[in-house]
Amino acid sequence: MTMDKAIKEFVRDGDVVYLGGFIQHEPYAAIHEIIRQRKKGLTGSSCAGMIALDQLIGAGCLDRVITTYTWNPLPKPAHAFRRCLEKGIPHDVKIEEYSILALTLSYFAGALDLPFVGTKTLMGSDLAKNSSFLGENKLKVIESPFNGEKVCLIPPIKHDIGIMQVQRADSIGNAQAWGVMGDSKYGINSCSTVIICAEEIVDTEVIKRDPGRTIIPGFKVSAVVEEPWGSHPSYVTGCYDMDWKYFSFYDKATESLDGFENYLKEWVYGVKDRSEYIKKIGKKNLDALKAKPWSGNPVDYGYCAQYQEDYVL
Amino acid sequence: MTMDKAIKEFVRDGDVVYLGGFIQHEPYAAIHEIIRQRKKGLTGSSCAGMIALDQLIGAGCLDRVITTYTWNPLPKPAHAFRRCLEKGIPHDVKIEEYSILALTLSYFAGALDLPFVGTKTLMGSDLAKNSSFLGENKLKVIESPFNGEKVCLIPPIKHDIGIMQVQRADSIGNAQAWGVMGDSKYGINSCSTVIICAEEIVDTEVIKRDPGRTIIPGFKVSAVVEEPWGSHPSYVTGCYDMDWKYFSFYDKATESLDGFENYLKEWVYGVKDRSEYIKKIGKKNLDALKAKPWSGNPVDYGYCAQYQEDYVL
Amino acid sequence: MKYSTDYSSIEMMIIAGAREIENGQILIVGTQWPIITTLFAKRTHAPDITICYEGGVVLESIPDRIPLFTGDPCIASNSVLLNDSLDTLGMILHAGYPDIAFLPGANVDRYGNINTTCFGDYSRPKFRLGGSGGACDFGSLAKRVITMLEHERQRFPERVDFITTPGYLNGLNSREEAGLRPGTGPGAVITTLGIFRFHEDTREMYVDTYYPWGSIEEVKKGFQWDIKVSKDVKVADPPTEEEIRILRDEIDPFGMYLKNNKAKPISTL
Amino acid sequence: MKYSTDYSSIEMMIIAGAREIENGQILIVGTQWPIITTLFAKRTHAPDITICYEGGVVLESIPDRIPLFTGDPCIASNSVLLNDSLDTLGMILHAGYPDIAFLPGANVDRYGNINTTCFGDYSRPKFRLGGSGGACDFGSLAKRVITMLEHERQRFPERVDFITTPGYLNGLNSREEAGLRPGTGPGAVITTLGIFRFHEDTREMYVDTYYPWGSIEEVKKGFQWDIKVSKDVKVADPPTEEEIRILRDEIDPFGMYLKNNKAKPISTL
Repeated sequence: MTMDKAIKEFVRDGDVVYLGGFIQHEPYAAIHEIIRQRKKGLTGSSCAGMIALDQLIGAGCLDRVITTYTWNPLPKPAHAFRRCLEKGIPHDVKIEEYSILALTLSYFAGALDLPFVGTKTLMGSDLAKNSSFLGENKLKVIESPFNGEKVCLIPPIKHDIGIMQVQRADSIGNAQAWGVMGDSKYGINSCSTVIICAEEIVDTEVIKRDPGRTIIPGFKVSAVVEEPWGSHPSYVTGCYDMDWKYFSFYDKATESLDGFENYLKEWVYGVKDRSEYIKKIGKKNLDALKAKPWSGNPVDYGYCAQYQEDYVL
Repeated sequence: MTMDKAIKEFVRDGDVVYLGGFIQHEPYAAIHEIIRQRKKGLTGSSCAGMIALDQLIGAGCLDRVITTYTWNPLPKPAHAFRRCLEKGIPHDVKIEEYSILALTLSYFAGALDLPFVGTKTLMGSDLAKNSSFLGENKLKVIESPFNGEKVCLIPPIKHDIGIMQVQRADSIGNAQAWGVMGDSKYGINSCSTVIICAEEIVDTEVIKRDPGRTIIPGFKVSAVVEEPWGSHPSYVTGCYDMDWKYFSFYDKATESLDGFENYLKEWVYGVKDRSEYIKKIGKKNLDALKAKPWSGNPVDYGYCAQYQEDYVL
Repeated sequence: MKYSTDYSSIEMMIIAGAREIENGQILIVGTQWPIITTLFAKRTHAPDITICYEGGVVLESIPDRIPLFTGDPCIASNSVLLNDSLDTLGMILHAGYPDIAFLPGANVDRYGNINTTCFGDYSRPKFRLGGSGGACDFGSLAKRVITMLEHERQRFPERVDFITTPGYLNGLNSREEAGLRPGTGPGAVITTLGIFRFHEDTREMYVDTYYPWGSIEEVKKGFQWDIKVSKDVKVADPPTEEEIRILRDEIDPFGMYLKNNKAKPISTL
Repeated sequence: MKYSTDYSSIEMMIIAGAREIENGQILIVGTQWPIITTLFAKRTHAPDITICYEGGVVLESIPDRIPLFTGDPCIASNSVLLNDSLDTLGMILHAGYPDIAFLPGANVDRYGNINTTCFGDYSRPKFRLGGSGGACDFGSLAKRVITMLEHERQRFPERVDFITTPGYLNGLNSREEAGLRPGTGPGAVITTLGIFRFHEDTREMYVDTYYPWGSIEEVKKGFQWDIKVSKDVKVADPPTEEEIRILRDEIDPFGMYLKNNKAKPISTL
């Protein structure tokens, strides 16, 4: 499926959208398409990304944010995020903040549809004391019925739609990813509808040669989009590195509101799709980011295949 | 380390022992050594094994059992397990039973040291109503403070020692396993002390070529024992299949109490170590069980390695 | 399409089970009869079903040989996802994806509760069985549980000695009152005598369908209580010759599941 | 062994941080100064430490190039475990394994509470920072938290505007009363002026050590409250020439962490 069609068909105004990827695997190609299609009123949920939420906030697509951290990785501020929270530009968004472990446990609870998970993190922090749109449903601190000690209950966050970049997927959506996975496996499994953006669409036989690598089964996936370089300017292990120059450019370009608008005009609205964006980055720059191979000994899933005459019911 | 030394040094009478492996990866070599060393008063915890608990119960090593299922896979009864629970032979053991998901969540809670995990499984079952040595600490059904619905709280089970067979490990204990993993990753990470039995000890460089495959980091592991065929008569994906003939033999051999004692005499007490056991199985039988290769495309963990001049703090 | 006249009651049960499956469904599948039933469905009218097993297995194709149990080594090289129990029992079953959960059963009672734990008193049983495995999770969580077992009267007590796998407990709303989710629970029990379903209010099992060679009287004798009979009770179509051929020659060519049952053709029942 | 006379206050901070580490320890490590500090320790006196990062990374060796942050692509091909955050923040940190958690900090207060969220009112901040990431988990769960940051007076208010990462909250037993585990919490704050620890009863930060070129008066001026000074206050040993060489030439040869700080040698402070 094309990205254009996948976003049009599956992302509806007002949806709670999980943005997968823990720095790597962030779906920037999909995010730009969401901005191009001027989606509105979304809740963006991203555990530990970089400028994904920044761009969606600045473009006015989000009304609510769920996150643990939003910053340019340089480390420089995410300017649109700052402008929004400090000054309400382009409009106020409500923010619900967690620690990485707490939010990952929330995604975990969402992926399994558990009522909640009890944890010892987060208590004492002002992250636990402050809640916005989730209100009383953000968390509860109770006394353990086992031993009376205080326990922080983290309920699931339900996502209408999840989007994530992966190294490879087959055409029915069985998706394989590796590297720094962070919250991604649980996050992407907590979504009612899933769009998988893959560096490469492979035959199901490739998936079946290493089924332990599959992070989500195909039947949970509604669309598979082949989108090489889809995580640029972030990275995908074994494919390409972070583009620090681009982050540096983004930092300077978006420091002012005008600059941010011009960035969108040039790099998002001004390109038709990801292939134009990639062309704009340029072959020389991309070549410099390409990963050098570091591949492992393949593991073996074999069995002996003989007829087992001693097994008869 | 040798198995003899590992069991002597790390398994103490009275310990709560996690037996890893979900059918495959069961540590039969270690179990036989525990029996040979006549360990006593152990609590055996195994989510979904086959005759591991049966042998330990019959040999008198266990006082308590935590499990979801114990049976010969043929499917024939695990005779020592039956004799014990029906007739108290060789002595009564207390049993604490769960479903696979509930026990896996308990191991998960143990691996993270969470106070508990809330779930919708198990309620209504007599597994939830009956408790033995864990008493009130087996589980609690409470009303959710979020929405009032009934929730089953599963607290962690803490294991003094965990033992599991894996495909490969390095000498400092970084262990890699693949296949039907069941509860094993969480179970083995819930143990204070860990013995890893590996089909093969590999260089750390092999581990580093596919670090996503590591199920437990070396610093949690106290001993690594190289023990090829260590899961026989069960199987290890990519290494060897189940030995159905042996299970059939075990079924017939252990149906009577005398038969069980004779089995131990011949196959456990009667052999010095695993290599003698393996010799006793015989090369022809082993050859027939060897897995035929089915290896995957190796995945790539590469990065571009260039100096990133735009990153200066 | 020609109906077979040479099939066993086990084969009828398998085919009746397979007919419950619609193409494209997500199934979570227990060991024994459920394995062969779901693979047969995948080979015939439901090629796009997804088959999940409790140890962390998702299959989209039929393994090279029929799995001997749900952790059979032959599964590894045929699955599209192979990992932890939390992947299937957690992120698929607890998350509510399966359309049907297929279970074997040792004992099933009036409200569809299943016992695979023990006969007699739990603390000192007369006969101790293996235990739950994942069965209790299937029964606790799945939208529609189908249990498959050979029909012998002693397997159908009015009340099981031990509820390993919750059905409708004591009927009416007792399942929901115990904390289990509304919209879950037993959908059918399929045996070598017929298909039994559950009344939507009382949640009591009733005779829905019996097999071509059978009778209502014979079916009723298979239960230790006076089981109700649907006023629209049906007679199942026999398997076709082609279905029996596929089942015997393609799904279980070595007779690992069927060898002991081929000896009892329907003509002799 | 010869002491260096040409090092920066940042380099002193890094080396002071590294001295807190004993060989063989398990560390969970945040971004920025903690990265270079722990790799330096591993390269020098503590080769057998294990370094864990929040995204799911366990390192037993020094990467080919210094990671630019804890998710740097260069980590993947050097780790011995690489997977989920639940592997490190869960099965390592929440499980209680790390001997030390190393954190960067924007603001630190009298009781070691850290703010990396915002200055001013949370609902409409004057300056909005990135947020917690895993920092709150480090601070909530670790046995001994060490925070490293450049010492500027505005970074050390008596009370932070927002507690992103809990230290000892309001001192005394308030941390335990909030539900955090006994035996966890801040162990030291290490800055470009000195090393600050916490009183075991009041849990208030005090001056433990200052650096060779400094003075107690200068250190005290770095805080917005009247910080107490240990009666056994110590002066740190300077780095050795060999330590500075390793730090500059082997750990950070391209000056990614140190380039901007080499310009301020200690002789000019």
